[in-house]
Amino acid sequence: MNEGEIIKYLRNRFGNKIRRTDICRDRRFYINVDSDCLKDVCKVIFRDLDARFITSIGVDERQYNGGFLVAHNFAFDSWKLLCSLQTNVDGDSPSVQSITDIVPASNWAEREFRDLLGIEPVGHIYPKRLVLPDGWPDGVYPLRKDFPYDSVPEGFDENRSFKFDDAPPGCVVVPFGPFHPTLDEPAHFRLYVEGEMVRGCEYRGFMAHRGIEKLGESVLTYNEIPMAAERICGICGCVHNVAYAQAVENAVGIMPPPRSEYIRTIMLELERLHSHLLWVGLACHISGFDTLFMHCFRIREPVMWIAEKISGNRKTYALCLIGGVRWDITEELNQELREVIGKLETSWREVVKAVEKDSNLQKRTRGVGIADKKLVKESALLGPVARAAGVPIDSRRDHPYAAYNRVEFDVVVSDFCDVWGRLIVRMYEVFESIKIIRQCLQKIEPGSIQATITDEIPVGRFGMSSVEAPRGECHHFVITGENNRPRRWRVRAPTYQNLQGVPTMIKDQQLADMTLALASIDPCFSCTDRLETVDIKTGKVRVYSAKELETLFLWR
Amino acid sequence: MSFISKIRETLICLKAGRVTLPYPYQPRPAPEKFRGRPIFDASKCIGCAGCANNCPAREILVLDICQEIRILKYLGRRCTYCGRCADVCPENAITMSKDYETATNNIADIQQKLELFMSTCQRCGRCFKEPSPLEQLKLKGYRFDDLANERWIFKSKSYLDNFKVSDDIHIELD
Amino acid sequence: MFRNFLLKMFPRSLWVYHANSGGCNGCDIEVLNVLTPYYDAERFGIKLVASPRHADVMLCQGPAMRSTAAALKRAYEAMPSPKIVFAIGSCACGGGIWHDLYNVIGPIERIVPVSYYIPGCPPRPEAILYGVALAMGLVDKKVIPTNLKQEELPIPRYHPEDLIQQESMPVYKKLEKV
Amino acid sequence: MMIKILSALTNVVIVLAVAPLIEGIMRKITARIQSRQGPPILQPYYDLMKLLIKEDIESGESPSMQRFSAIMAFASALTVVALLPLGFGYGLSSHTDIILTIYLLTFCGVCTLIAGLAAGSTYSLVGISREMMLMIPLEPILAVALIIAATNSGSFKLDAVLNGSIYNSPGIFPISSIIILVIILASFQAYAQRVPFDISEAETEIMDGPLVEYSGPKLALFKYSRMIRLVIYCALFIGLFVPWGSNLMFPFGFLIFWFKVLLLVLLVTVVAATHARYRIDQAINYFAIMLLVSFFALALASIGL
Amino acid sequence: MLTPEKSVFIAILLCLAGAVITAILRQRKLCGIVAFLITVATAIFIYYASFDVLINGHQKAVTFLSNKSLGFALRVFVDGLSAWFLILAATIAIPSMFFSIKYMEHYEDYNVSNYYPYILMFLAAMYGLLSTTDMMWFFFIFWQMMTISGFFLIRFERKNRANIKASNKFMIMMQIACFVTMLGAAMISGGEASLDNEKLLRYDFDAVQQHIGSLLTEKPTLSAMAFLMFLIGFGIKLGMWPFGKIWLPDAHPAAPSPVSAMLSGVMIKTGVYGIMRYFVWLVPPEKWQLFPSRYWGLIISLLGIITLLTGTAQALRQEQTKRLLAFHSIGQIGYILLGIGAAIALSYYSNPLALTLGAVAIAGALFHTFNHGLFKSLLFLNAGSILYRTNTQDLNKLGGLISIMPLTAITSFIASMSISGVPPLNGFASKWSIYVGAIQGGKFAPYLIPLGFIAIFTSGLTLASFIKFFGASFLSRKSAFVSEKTVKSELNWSMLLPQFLLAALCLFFGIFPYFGLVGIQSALKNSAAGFGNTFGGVNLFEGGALSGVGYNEGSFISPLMVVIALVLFSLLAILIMKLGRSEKRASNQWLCGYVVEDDAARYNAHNFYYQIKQIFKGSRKL
Repeated sequence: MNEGEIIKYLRNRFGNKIRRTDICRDRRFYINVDSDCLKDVCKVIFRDLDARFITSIGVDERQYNGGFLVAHNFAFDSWKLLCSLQTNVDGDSPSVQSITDIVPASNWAEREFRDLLGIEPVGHIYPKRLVLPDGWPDGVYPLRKDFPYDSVPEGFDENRSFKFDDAPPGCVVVPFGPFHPTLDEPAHFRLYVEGEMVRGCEYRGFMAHRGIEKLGESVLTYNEIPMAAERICGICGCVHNVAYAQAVENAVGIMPPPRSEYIRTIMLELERLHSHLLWVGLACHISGFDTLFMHCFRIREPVMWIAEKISGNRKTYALCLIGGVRWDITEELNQELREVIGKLETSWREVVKAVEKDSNLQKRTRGVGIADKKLVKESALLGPVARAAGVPIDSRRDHPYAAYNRVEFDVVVSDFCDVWGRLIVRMYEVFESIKIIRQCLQKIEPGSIQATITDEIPVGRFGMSSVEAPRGECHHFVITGENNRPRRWRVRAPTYQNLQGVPTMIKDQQLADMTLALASIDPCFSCTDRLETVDIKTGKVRVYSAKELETLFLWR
Repeated sequence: MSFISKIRETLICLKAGRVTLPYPYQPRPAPEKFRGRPIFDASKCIGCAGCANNCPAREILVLDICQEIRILKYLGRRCTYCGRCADVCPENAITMSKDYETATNNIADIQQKLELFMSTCQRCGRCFKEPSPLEQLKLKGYRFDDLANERWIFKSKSYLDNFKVSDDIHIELD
Repeated sequence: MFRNFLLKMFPRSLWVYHANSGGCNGCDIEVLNVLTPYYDAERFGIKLVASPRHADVMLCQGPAMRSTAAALKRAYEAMPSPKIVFAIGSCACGGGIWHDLYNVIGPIERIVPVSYYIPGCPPRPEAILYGVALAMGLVDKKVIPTNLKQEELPIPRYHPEDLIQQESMPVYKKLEKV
Repeated sequence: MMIKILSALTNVVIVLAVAPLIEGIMRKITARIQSRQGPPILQPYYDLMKLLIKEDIESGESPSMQRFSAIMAFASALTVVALLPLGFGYGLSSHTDIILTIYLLTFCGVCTLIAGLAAGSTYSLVGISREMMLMIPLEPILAVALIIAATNSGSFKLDAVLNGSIYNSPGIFPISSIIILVIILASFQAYAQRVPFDISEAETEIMDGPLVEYSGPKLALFKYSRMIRLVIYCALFIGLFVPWGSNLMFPFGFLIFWFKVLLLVLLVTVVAATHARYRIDQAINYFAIMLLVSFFALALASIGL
Repeated sequence: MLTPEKSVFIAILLCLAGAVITAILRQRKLCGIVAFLITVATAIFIYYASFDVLINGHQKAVTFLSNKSLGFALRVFVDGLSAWFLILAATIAIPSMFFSIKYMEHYEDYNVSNYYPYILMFLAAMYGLLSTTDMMWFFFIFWQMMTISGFFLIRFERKNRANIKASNKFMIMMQIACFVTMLGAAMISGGEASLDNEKLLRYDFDAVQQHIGSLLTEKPTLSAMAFLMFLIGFGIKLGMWPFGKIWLPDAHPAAPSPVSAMLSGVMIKTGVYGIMRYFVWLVPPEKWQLFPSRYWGLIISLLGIITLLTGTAQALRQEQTKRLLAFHSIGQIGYILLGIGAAIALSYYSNPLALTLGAVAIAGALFHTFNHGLFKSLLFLNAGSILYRTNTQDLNKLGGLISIMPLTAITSFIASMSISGVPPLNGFASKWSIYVGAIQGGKFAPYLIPLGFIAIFTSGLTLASFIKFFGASFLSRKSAFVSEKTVKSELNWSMLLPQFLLAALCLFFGIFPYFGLVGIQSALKNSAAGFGNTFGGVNLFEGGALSGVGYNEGSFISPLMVVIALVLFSLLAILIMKLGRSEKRASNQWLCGYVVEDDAARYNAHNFYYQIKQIFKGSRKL
């Protein structure tokens, strides 16, 4: 099906409850529906049309039309479409039907707009505070336009503590984080442990919620946001950088020059290289295998050096501006990059050969952190986690951007469903990245690296962009706005979805496996930039009936 | 066979040899394009505040202490080293140096203060703003224009009074 | 007597604890990088430890956040003295891009006393090594604050009546407007 | 008697001096395997000295119990050293027997357990639970080795047992001795508390386990006693299985002994560097099998094979 | 002249008189003091009698009552073996009774007239059982005295249904044991006899002894059956596998703590006494070759090992203080049985070395009996103290008690380490003898080596379980339950004193096992005829403190040397600690920063040793 057919299908079923549809180029379309049929449309899209849930967005549009906008974004991976299902919400007592019983994956996203914008998801299965810090007073919503970005509300109470659920009987709570050697970032897991077995957990994360979206909507300008976006996550910064730039370009139809697209692709793949090498190293470190950790970092270091040579910094490349890139890859750099990835390929192949057969490592990773296809669908898991479960989703192929439609590569899939599978997927994706970089270096076209933008950026346009980060699809949603800055900029990092699958993955696993399972999604809590509690008491996932979901798949 | 793969791994280890760099004992220069500490050249600066306007971290502070004297202060402490200031500077007064050895025990050490002499517009009496082709984005909404957002530049004085960390923009009128 | 001798050993064996109070991860990775073969901080006796109880040095990354301020303070208090705090990266040194956002308190020095600052976003591993070497007394500090002043041009002031004389310094009296 | 006590004290002094050096060598070798320069070889001494001036943080219900366990961990390790033949002399080994040695070594472990319990942190309790679970099979495996040697030598006395008598079985070929040699080698990492069997300290999971709450001099004592225990297990291994040469004249026997220790340490380090940590259930299953095999070896030994 | 027999008889009468007095008296405290004084008085008589026997050798049995037609004779005889057990009984009884005075105060709902009379009767019954030679009627009387008083003591807290159930179980099992033992006696009795001009009745021990030789040759099956009956009867009493689990773990926790101490410390030891008396002392040395000692040794030591393993493995799963201790009573009995079994097995071999090792083993068994009495009753008193302070037996609810009752914690630590066999405490001293006996004995009976090894392995399990017991109750973190419900004060001195007495004895016999073994040596030497006496002929001290096997072949440990070394090196450790002059600072626990001292985050007893418990899951059925 294409966009038109989907819209026709929906119109047939819902008639004029579908208020408005927009089909944009780049295979994106927007549907505005009546708020009372939002849930049903979601059900059709998610269950009948088998779309993948991306994220939910709340927008404060009161100063324009007196209400809020709620959008649920979906992706039709097999038809290469991105869809945003939107509904207008009343401005005085904003509430919207919760879709968590149909789409469990929307749990956090809905709680997030509940926290930040005060739009109440009616019927949410676990409406607990997610993003804001413990001491934040109720009824203050920082993402509303009337909230000054730099103020601390009256009634902020530093000593207020979070109300956790009670531990299941017979279990002891093992606090895990925010400062824990496995977690490089602050997030708190309250593990319910019986002896050594993790029986469940409650997550209180979003401690790295810095309010980047608010910053982008109220302070920074279009061309400053890339620098902030890059710092959403220090490892996959370039992904956010590119995703943001593409979202804005998508909204207003700016075409970056081809050379800049190749450069973006190269830098994204370089980042994937260093991120995957880093992850393999960290996974080894967590399982106590420090030597491989050291060697992964040794092999990775030249990537950092060449990135530094190209962009001027090892990690934060500060690559994109709207309509282009800032750093060019000259002929010498091109040569040097070829050498670096050539060497990397040889040494990595040795490591992969050794590790593949390492039964010691397999013992620690096989059967750990199981995420099967059902969980992938229900929690909308992404990236290597999904691919290790045999679900071949990859935004680079499904929603091509930059120069990815001009290069050839394979989507690495494994069906181990466990940490070992994710290890394998990541190890082999390194070779795919090398392949892509080689092709790009060869095909790179001469020309400008920055499009000339002559007009102002128009107001009120929607833009979506999905970029495949090393750890999964990273989604940016932009509504352009006045004052040279977007009206709404929503980031959905892959960890945001993947983390929601972790409680199921670690249930009934050993404490020692918990760290590995958690690490296997390559969590980047700063990526989520917001927070929430999850608790999985039962691990069985059944699809279909919402009732069953409520009882079986308890997203408390 | 685990044993063989262990031997393989050991071989990888030994093959690599010792790679540790002798860094602190021998200097290790940064590459050409490296974006290190921005260096402000007072002799070139025209005080357009383009850098302040484009700094994502909003850490280049501008304060007009009197009509003729504009103080431009680079704090350094929250600099993201993105190099946008150098990009937009019409006079190339800012260069991203290759200096990264900026560790210090006093954060005030990395700040730079420029006292600029501004010519005065005959008509309104305010500082003369150089109309510069800051970038290709021809958009309105520079912070400087939008009164509500002028704070980065002109809120400075109150900012300085309220802020607990006094060295943020402690401007001495010497 | 013994204590003085032992105190001299302190910089030779710094066990670091690394606390990210809400940063973006970049500095974390660079700190890890410092321990890896190319930079190998262990040759200075630096070891990453898991518990703040064992630590001599806390490497702080990320700004002080409202959600983690208490935890960061606890971590600092959990460390036995003598203890050193390193603020690594722009966020820890100055609060970063988000230094004034609603959930950010600002630089970590508002929560814990910082002994050494390593600016950078993220700092290169070399920069971190440099900071460590600085703390150990192996290298000297290179940065000093710079104050540059353009030469005053002899252009007549247009509104001399608005100027007040203050200790031989002309000050524009509408200063409070700015 | 006087000479015995003197030689025991000399052993203690030598071990006190050398144990951190061995740790330093291990760290250096590890660094070399990891392509790094590594810390100076004297680093463990610096570490220990530094720990002595650090603040002594007392958390939990019973600081005195924490102090007691730290002191006892150190003292009991040294007591074992005084009882063992360590190259320089036989020490007091003729005044002790294998059962006492096994139990004293257990006591060293118990001190760590008490330390973890006294700290009362959730992580330390997880850690001591793991450590205890590992001790349950480990000490008996060592006991089997010593008992086989004892049955073969006909005496329980340590000097008789640690003399290569493990191979003097009445049968033609010492099958049981060879089996137990393999088993002890295969579990030596656990005695040395190194990867893949350092589960009780698993830094990335439970943050050094039992010692998570310890700082300052107490931590120094624990670290020191851990280094000493490594030497003890090396000495026991060497005494049991490769005693040859240690009896030579003063400098030679002494040097040969420490050379063997170094070789063993090299082996431990290489294995530690190339393995991932096992999970506690995997480790327990592993040692349960080891224990069964060693039981089989013991049964063989009891019928004279 | 007060003969030992007479003084024991006086002690029994005193106890019974005390029972009557305490039944009349109403005041709680007065009752306690009277009972205690009477216990001390009886203990003086018992000590007099026992030490008289141990030092001067045994005298003749004294008959107090006799009825020939019924075969009914109260013939009291104290030899070395009895003396050793009597010393144990008196030594445990004194602190238990002293502890009771204060402890009983917290049973506000219950009348002490259901307590002191019974406990004194219980004591009298044990004295009687340990000194009577009548295998039938007086055995029956004393046994029933003990059972009935025990029954009432166990159901003391009768408002709790579980306790009533436990006491009923106890009653039934004891009646079965009584019946089985008497059946055995009936099977083995060979008619009347005379000894030194004294007419012995049919069921008298000495009479049986005189006839046993012919019985063994003529009716080997019947005698084997009889011995089996004894084994079962006393096995039920001492909690041997498979009987122990049925009543022991229920009965011990149900009774008030001082009674648990007596039950575990002394009462089940009468079973040990019975087994020793009938298996080792019944068959005279000259007829020993007729006794299938090889097989009985194998059976007893095997049963011992099974008891040991199952008891300890199940103890590992327990989360109730006294229930855990009760299972360990079963476990520790296993050691004693192993010692006895090894001794019997080794006695088959005529080699002097085997005999010596047998002597070492039986000395170990006797020593362990005594030591187990010391530390186990101490542990029960500790558990009682915890119960008294916190009103709970649930280890999961406890934690951090050391800051409330540090002195109790010290005694509990000593007891826990002692039962786990940590040197230099008495548990190690006695276990050591059993190991040496068993493993060295493997030269003659090879199966003893693996059995000894299993015993070593099990001591690891014991250690694990006591690390849990001590750690979860006294160390760990203070639970909300404890800090809410517990008055922050140490116990009354009158409850501490008995614990310290027992702890001091644990330490003393650990550091100077010599004194214990000297006592055992003379107990063996001065015991009446029987093979045990032959063991007594072996010098346990030849060549060194404990070397019974000749200097070059045996073992030698010197706990004193270990203690000196430990103290010396501790001083060194303290010196090292002081070297840096580091300051001390109190702080909260580090729980990753976010949560502070969360009660839910307390790792409680339930969670310990999850994996090992999984492995021993099956042991529940054993």
